[in-house]
Amino acid sequence: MWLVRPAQPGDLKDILDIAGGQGPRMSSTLPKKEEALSRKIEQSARSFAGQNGPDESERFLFVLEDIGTGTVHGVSGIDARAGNGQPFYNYRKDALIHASHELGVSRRVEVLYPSHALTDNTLLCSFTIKPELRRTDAFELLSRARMLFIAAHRHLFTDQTVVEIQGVQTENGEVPFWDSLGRHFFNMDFETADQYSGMLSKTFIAELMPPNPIYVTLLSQAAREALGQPHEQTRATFELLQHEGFHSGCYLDIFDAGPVLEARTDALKSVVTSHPKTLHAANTDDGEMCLISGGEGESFRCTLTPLTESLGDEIKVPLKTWECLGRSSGDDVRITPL
Amino acid sequence: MWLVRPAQPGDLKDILDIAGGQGPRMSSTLPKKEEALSRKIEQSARSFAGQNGPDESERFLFVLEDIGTGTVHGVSGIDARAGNGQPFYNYRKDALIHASHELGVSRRVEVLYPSHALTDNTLLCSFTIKPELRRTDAFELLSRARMLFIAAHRHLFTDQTVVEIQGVQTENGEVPFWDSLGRHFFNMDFETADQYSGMLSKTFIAELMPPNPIYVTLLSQAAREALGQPHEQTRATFELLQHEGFHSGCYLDIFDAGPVLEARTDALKSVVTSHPKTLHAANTDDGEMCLISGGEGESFRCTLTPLTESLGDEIKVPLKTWECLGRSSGDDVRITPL
Amino acid sequence: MLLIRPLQENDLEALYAMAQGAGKGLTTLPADRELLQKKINHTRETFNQRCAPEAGLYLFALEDTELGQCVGISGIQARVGLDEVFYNYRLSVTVNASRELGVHVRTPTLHLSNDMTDTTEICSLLLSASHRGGGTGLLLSRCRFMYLDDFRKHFSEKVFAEMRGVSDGNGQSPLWDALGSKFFDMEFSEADMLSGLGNKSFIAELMPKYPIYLPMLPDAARAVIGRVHENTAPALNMLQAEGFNFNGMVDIFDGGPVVEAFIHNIRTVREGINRHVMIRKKPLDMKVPAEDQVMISNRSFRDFRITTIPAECIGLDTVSIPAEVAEALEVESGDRVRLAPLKDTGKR
Amino acid sequence: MLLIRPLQENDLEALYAMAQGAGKGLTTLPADRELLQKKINHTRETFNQRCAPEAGLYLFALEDTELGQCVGISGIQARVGLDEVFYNYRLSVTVNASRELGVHVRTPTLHLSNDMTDTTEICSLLLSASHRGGGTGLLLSRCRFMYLDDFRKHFSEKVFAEMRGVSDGNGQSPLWDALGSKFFDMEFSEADMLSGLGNKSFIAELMPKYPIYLPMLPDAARAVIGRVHENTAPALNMLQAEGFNFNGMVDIFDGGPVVEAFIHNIRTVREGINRHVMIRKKPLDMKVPAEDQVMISNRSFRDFRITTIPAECIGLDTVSIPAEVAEALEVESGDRVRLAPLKDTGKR
Repeated sequence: MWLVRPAQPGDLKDILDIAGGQGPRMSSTLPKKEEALSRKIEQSARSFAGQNGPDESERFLFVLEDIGTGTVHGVSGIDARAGNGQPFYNYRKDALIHASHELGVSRRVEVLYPSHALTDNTLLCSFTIKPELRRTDAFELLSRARMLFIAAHRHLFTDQTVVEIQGVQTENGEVPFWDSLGRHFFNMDFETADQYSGMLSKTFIAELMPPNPIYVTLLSQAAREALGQPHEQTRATFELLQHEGFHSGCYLDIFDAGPVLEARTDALKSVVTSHPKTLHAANTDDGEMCLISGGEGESFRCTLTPLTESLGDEIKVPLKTWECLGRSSGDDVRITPL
Repeated sequence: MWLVRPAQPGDLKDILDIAGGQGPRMSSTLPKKEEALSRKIEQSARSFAGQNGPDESERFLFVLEDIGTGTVHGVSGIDARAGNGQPFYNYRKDALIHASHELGVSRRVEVLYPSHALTDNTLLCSFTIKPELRRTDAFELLSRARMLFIAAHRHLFTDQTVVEIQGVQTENGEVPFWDSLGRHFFNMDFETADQYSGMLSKTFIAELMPPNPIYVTLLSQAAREALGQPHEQTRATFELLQHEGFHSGCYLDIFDAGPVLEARTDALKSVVTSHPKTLHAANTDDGEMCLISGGEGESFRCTLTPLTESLGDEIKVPLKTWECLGRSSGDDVRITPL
Repeated sequence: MLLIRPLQENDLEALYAMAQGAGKGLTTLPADRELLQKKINHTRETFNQRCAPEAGLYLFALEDTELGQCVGISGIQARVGLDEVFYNYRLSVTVNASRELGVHVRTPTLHLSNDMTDTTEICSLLLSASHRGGGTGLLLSRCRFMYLDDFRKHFSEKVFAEMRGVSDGNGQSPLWDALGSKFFDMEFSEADMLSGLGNKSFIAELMPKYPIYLPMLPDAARAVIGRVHENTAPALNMLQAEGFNFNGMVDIFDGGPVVEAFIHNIRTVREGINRHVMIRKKPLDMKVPAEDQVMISNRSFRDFRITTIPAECIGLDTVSIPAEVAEALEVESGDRVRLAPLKDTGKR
Repeated sequence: MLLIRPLQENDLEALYAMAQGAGKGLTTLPADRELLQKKINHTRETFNQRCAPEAGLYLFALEDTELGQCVGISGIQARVGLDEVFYNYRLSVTVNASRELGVHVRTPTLHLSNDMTDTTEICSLLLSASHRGGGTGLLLSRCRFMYLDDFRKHFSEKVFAEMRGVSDGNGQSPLWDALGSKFFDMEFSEADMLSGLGNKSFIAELMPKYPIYLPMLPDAARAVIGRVHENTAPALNMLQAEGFNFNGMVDIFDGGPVVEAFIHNIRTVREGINRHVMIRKKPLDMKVPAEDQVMISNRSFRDFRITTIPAECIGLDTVSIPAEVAEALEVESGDRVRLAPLKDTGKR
């Protein structure tokens, strides 16, 4: 049985194992270094406990646990404020019309503007799962548990939620957008820049990023084709998030030009459909499979359950679901269909 | 009784009278010169008749007629494509975060980017009404008749509809935003620039507008305060459009920094609520006052009517409404509550 | 005798023939009679002081007095960018560095610039193929510096020249292919011609306004920025010898460099000397090598004349010239003339 | 005797005292012992050739040999912008024109620029109040040009100096108030100090990157762009007399101008002459007016020395100097020295 719960110091080794098995892109929000990861778990623990420092923003890290074995099979996160007090960098793709009335020509000129407009929006991040679990219900549980957490702690989050999707990278690790733009200015390979981005303050981006807008037409063809395109391995994530109500707008990742998805927090499918219900016992294991969550802050839990009966504000689910959530009869829970 | 119908060559004098009685801002889409206005009415007539030239975009001009006297009391318009084949200029207000990690400072720096992003969106324009009719039903009729026209000819228009609202101007005609920015580059007063904008190709804007983004903090205080603020005389229009579903986003007029309102065309209140109905006769004049429109292209008419009865897809309205619309029993009409 | 004098009405046909022979490179003198006539009119108004000095166009003809025909032309535009907007790219450097990461990157960057506005340009040099060699090109080019020197108040302190950039045999420019063509829906030759005709509003309309980072352009384009066309290399060498230096500006279309100099630093100006005319009776061998020739000017604003004479004519206070030279220069015994070496003497 | 020599370890206290007396204007020499010690160390490494020539900092002390104490300092930074990013504003012009409307507007515009990167800067001039006047300031400043001349390969072709901009008695800068303060959450003096300490990443982080159109700034701010502080006017005059010109760059904080010159065009360099040393026995009146003094350098990279002697010492091939001058310069009879006038002779 799968459980999503707040990450704990004891998860460090499991998470490192998972992070190490992933492509480079994940590193930008989930450090691969033990010390950095350890600090991140501690900050998450403070966030769940509501004990953040005065200048420290809330950053939540969840793990997917197989409660049979007690091992962790995936990680996901929420930053309450993208940028965490520093600018959150994106490119904003816009177009100018260059037209000459006299010559009768008109041309659409696409421009990438450096933008911090998404700074301070709630950011879904750090999603990492063991490859064999892609396209399973556990995958959906790990991702959407965050939406249920947001629904239950709506006051901690902003009206707009965003998520960065990994952009195009070839099989031999080349990132066409980076090779055509960032490489010239950062003088390092994509993986290095991406790691710095996860580990360091954003000062180096302010220092190294080209300060002026970029004309798309001057990018390489491969880079142009990669603008706003998700990496094919993120297809499942991409579709799941679209189903949640996220859509890709005009914002792109500054390193790989992957799309930044946006949604109104209150319009997220899991938030809209997960009204609080009172928990009751079911006698059978039958019923439609649902996501169910309960508990606040550090006692937040989310799992998959058959929903035996739902009547008004009351629901009946099997007892093992109670145990998994650590809830008992009469407690408030949230439930949303898979 | 009030009727909104396509403008005709014979309306020229009445329209000139109305346009002459208005503040300068109106001139940018409704010329005050007889010849320019005459050309505009002709283009509108071609648009209503579906006889546009190959490179000519559709521009519709409506008039508000008192059918008792046959005189025109107001004008409103729709450009099917903002810019009409040329760039449609706006400023896009965005913010950059200038932050120094080491110094522990962070500052939100607002920037106005030249933008053509709204080019080719459907544009509501040229709204002008005799002052004594403000805040009457005729005012609402003249404005919203356009939405009914859009509903009845949806294929002619784009998915996004925008409208420019006049910005802040002092009683003695000064425009703080212009004085702080545009004046330095265009070397002319606001009224002159505004008139050129209505009369000439947009080449002069490409030639004279400052080519780089503008830092808001360097504008005068009065100009900063005027950003995105509607002129107080446009309050009624502003509220009516907000009620229709328009909202102000990040786009501003390049001359006076008035807000540009945006809406999804399919979400406009008049479009959503005005399903086609079959026309039948009512015996009484009783009923809720509604907007009703009928006819296509050049025979489009819109007026106010009591709605005596509405049953399924059929409605009953008084005969004088039929006459006003030029419709008869069994014809399709659209109706929407005031 | 080869004589420099202001361009005249009757030079039109000779000018047209030269423009035809020059091909497409020379956009300021297109083979178009109407346009050339306009240039002549403008020049006549300038020399006759019927237009503001700043608006002046000073075109000089090189006349072969034996043929009685104009065989070359060169010019000075008193100020650029008054009527229209004058564009260049400024080749600049953007430095991004992070001490924390030990990264320090310099990115050459092109910034759209109007900074040459209001500056004097030397332009429109064209010499018939039949008269090339033997220092004639030097005379045609350097006569302008003697004029600039004598009438400095009509010109800016600095003067500049735009040098033709690199293009291949078919007139294709690598910079245009990589940059201009992405923004202008036309051929290089068309853009160049439109721009040469003074119709520059299309540049304001179509040109990218934000800086261009050079690493984003292909090697072939980067390689030609600030480089001259091989046919223009001699002209560049000549100007460099006069003290002109690349000023960091390049042509927006083909990347050709702009070179500039303060008038007071130009070699011909620095080495100029004044003498009184003496008409000599003694016979003189006019046919000396270019090294031994000096330019002699009559210092007249309206009826400016320059020719070359052997340096041996120069005395302590006077210069003794044959009667026919005095006649050609429209000077008499006792008039003050100005002299400067035709070729670089190597003294700097 | 007043002697120029490389800065030494034991100059720290004298340097500190001078920096304290100079107040806040001189950001490259703050009154901070630790920092000054670093500068001395860097200088020692430079003269002893233990660092790359491009990374060199050449600080010269003016020693009053009677006091046995350093009473002034001046310097050369071999290249700027290698460690950190070097920022200026380039004062440029944006021209917008519409022929259709007959409008032609020139807008002065500030562009953030790193174009001085990799150029040699003359800097850090500081003279004790007790020793001002009588040409001592000239010696302290111009000694650098003799060094640049002799060791050109270590420096860039052009050298520049940043001139202090306008500020009022309280150290308030009109440009900072109108521009910098809108972007930096600090006082001018703090920003200036941070920048002087070489900590420039805050500039990359906080500085506006897009051009600033000057008409949007108040008159008081526009008026000081490219202008020097009144206390700096004499220094500017001196550099202009040497052939330095405003190059269009200004300080990003206070708008003070940058002046530059090609080394080969600097007056002291142009007028320099070489002579062989002869030790004179004849008595010599060393106290002549500044007009009649010449600088004499020993041309040593490591142990560079300059002092002044009367011009009358100069012979055709030799210069005859008193034994104590030779000793101070560490030269012997027959050694080659270089000489240049201390004051502008008016010949240009």
